[in-house]
Amino acid sequence: MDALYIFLVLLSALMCTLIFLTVIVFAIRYRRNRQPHAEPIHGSLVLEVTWSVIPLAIFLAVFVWGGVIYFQERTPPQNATEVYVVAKQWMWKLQHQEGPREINQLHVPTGRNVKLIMTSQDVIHSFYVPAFRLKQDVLPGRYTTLWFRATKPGTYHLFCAEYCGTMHSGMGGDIVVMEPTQYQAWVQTGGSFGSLAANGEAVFQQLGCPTCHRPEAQGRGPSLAGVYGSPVQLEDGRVVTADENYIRESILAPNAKIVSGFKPIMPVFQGLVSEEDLNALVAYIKSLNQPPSGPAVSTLAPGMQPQK
Amino acid sequence: MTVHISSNKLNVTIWITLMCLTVITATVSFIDLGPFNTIVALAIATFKALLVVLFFMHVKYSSEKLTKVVILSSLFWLLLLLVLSLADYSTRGNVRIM
Amino acid sequence: MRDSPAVVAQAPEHHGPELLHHFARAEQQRDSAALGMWLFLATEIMFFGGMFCAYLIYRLWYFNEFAVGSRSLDIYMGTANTVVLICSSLTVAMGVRAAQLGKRRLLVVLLLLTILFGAAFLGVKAIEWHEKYEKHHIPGASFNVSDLMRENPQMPIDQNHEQIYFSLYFAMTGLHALHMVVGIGIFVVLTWYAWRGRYTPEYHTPIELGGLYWHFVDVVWIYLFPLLYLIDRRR
Amino acid sequence: MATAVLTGERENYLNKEYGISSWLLTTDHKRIALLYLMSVTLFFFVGGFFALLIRLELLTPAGDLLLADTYNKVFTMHGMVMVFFFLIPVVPAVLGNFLVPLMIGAKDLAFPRINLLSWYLYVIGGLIFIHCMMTGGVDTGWTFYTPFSTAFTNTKIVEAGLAVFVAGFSSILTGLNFIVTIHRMRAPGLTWSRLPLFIWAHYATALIMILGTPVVAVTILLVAVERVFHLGIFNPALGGDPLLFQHLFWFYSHPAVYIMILPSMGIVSEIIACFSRKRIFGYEFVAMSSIGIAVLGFLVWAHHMFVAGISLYSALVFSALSYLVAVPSAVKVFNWTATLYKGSISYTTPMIYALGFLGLFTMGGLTGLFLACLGIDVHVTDTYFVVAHFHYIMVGGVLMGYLGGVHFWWPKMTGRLYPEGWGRVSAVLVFTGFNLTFFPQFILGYAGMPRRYWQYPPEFQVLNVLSTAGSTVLAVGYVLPMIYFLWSLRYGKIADDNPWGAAGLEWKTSSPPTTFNFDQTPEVTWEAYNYDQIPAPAEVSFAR
Repeated sequence: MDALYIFLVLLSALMCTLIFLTVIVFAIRYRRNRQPHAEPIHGSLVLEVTWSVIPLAIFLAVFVWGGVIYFQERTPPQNATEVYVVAKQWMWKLQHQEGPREINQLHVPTGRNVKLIMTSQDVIHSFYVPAFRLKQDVLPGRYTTLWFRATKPGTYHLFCAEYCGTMHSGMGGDIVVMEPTQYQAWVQTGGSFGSLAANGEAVFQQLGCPTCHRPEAQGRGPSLAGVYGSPVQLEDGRVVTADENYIRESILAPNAKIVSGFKPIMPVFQGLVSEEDLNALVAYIKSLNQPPSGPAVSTLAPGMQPQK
Repeated sequence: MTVHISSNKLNVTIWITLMCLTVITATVSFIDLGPFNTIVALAIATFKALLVVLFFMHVKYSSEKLTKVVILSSLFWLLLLLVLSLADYSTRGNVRIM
Repeated sequence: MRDSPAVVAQAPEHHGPELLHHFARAEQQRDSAALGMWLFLATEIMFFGGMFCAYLIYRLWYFNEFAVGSRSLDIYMGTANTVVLICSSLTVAMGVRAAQLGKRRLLVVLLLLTILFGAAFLGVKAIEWHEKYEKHHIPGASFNVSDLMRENPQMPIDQNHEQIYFSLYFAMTGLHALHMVVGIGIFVVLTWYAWRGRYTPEYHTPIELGGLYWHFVDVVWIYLFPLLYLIDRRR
Repeated sequence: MATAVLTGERENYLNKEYGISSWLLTTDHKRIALLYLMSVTLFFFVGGFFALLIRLELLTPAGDLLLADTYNKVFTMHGMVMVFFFLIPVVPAVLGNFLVPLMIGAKDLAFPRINLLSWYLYVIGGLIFIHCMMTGGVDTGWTFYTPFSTAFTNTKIVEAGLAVFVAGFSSILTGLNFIVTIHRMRAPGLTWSRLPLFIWAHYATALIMILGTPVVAVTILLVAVERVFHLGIFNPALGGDPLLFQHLFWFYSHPAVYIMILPSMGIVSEIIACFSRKRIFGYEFVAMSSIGIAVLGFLVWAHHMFVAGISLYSALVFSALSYLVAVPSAVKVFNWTATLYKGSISYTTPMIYALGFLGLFTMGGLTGLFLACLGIDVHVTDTYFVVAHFHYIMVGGVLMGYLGGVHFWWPKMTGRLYPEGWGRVSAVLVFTGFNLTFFPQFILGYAGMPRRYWQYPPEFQVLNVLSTAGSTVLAVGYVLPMIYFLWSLRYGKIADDNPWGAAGLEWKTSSPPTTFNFDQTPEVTWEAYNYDQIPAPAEVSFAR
């Protein structure tokens, strides 16, 4: 991203000096008492076309370059470790997959792809790490994702970039990048919360989800084993990929999308599940994709292949 | 405006067609045409709107090209708003639209 | 200073073909007034356009809620309203013709008929809104659509999303009704001036502009009716 | 501004009648322009005061001058006053109202009474806003994003929305007036290719006013309805979508920045042509680029939302379209520079302002390319880089152009000459003060300081102190013209009809012109900028 920035700075500097120099030279060369009578020049089509087409070509080149970078930034790799971020008015709460929870702090090992799955409890915030040149607004009511791979250990600023109220400027924090060994040591000492997926399963049981969502899919709700990332056939014929937003919406407003072959009897959980529990639930459902490492036995639901 | 005066006979015929179209669009909506229900409803509404604009508002007979330009450009701008915001909504993550 | 720009070229003090000081010819003044009116209608198209954009997005997102909400509206009242407005458009069109031919009494009668139809439209609208009030379908604290859920078991709806439909319904019909009230106000003034015989075949621009405005409000309703009432009436 | 006692015995629009009602009930476009001049200048100094408060607060990293809430209200008020009550109305309502009829040989605008109604709507909107400001203000930023503005703040959003709604209609009616006047009331012989570029620019601006402003009016209406009835149209907790608000808001607000800059481009075209005694290079291209900017301006709005959560593909679409809209602006800058070639340039105050505009607008435009580029925008949006970019366009562009225009047409408006020496001092002061204030903000922005921050990490302090120092120089630079313009009303030399020897119909009337501008409608037979047929002004006191 910096290379693109420097290229544009140089290009702009060149254009600025070019225009300023011509203006100054013309202003001095053709000042009034050296040139009492101006020559009536109407214009030239050739010149007009050249200084329309050339800038357009340069602009489109810069657009493509910027687009490529934007594309890479917005498509997280498959195997990234996930961290759930909940933005609240004037603080950031982060939950690692391995379990540790942090406030306004994010400890990350170097060299590993980290994917942030972010949502907000109240207003729009924006997760901004100037050092990584990354920013992503955090919207209430849905997930937005951001991924990065830290390379140099150190502590970097974390800001909230979207105005969110009184302490908008106080809503900062730090991203602490550590060597992988130090990171493991930190995870151990980070308190035993148990992995996020384990918490998710506890919430799953507590809310009574298994009564309908049985692994062998003969319950009244669709089986959730291997649902994450695979296409889901809906009642009205649409096919939707089950990403985090789909899972979140199916929990909070289940009637929005009914899986084909099932009746709309799932209760609405909007307002009954806190953001942290919701994140835990989503992490648990995603953990059902791997082969049965967790206690829950996951078998293949009829007709749906979990994508590896 | 133009000096064109539309005869009462024309006004009444336009009025009758509009009434019939209203009844048609109301009844057609009860028949199940699959995805075409909305398209038919909008087509009838557009046709009725055209009748009112062209005949009742004297746009058909006015020699003034500018009036037509103003109407078409404002409809085009409305289209800009709808289509470009759809560019965002139809390509969002889990596709909500067919 | 009535601030409604609908009646554009004000009639100053004296009678006769009013030629405002800054126009060279009467024809130029009439064309300017017409162009001004059409540009004002362009702003109105964009004004309603913002709401149509919100309607389009939410209809694509919450089709079931829109269908159930649309089904809860009384289609007979909606059709009646459309018929009333089309009749009012007819009387306006004939009124403009009467003004062009200088038939003063016919013009006044037609303008009064138009005001009558406009009032009828608002009356029907008031009845519909009152019915919605009784069924607690007005968005806000006392909003609940359990009755609609029972009536449409095969269509699962979410309470909050249903509120979006009804807030858009009330916002759009409310704005349209407001334009109707302004229209009736303009037509009352036009009738008063017409009664005093101010409009002659040479000078009747305010009548034409009032007519344009009225026809525009009718066209907006022609689109509102199918988009709000006929979303999904299929058995 | 009491009508100064003018020694000139000729009757003109200022000394034709006196008294309050002759001003408050006038339908003369020239008097309405002066009414706008007074009210717009009042709002400029209100907004400027808030700007100074912000800069003072940012002298120190800790928030020690204002409380956090007060600071949020101050930058919101600064934004709202400047955008809705200064930048959008200033050039079209003041110079546009005064000059459009004069330049096309008409006696007045097409609808003089609606013109006065526009001013009343503007003043009523302004009073409502001042009342809202005095009794609590708004703390959502001038963009009042939802769901913060609808559910998470109890400041006076509905009242501020009403003020902006009413002032918006003033802008719509001015636009409507301009389009009808330019179409219907041109003098015989004044074809479209002979129109001054000032008129082209105002025609394009009027197009945007007509087609854009209603959408923000409806958006404010929906926000007010949502706040009053607790609906969920934009509130995600109740099923709404906050991004829909941003789409509807920016659909107007991006073309609104072109409403601000286009008229100033028209002024600069007039000034550069007059003081290099030459026709604008490529007249048709500059005229068409105004219309091009107005049309393309409506296709690009979502480049304000690249990180807001819109889909990947729409971001690509809007980024590409944003680069299209940059081309007409570039064409204008190249044509202005080419106009100087082989001209006979004199450094009067308007020319210094115009050249200042040229420099600052170029920098503003080029940094716009950074923001349109997706890769860079992710890093620099919502930081001080954006703040610097739009201040370069609005303060460097719109304001420099406006001040140049007021200096250029002051003799025509008041019949008096302003003191040339002081004029140049103020021009240079504004230019340097401006660069000192806003250039450091580019560096701050790239270093990562977010905007609308009450307190910031200490490493950004040095540049912020530099920026505050610059803002004081800028403040002095703006107060200076105010003083010597008022001074010139009484003591300035009497101006003749065409002190600059400029081309254009407005210079053919007396200065100040009579109430009906032209005794008999002029016949236009010459091309737009026929400076080869107009003698340069004899005395050289103006030109060095």
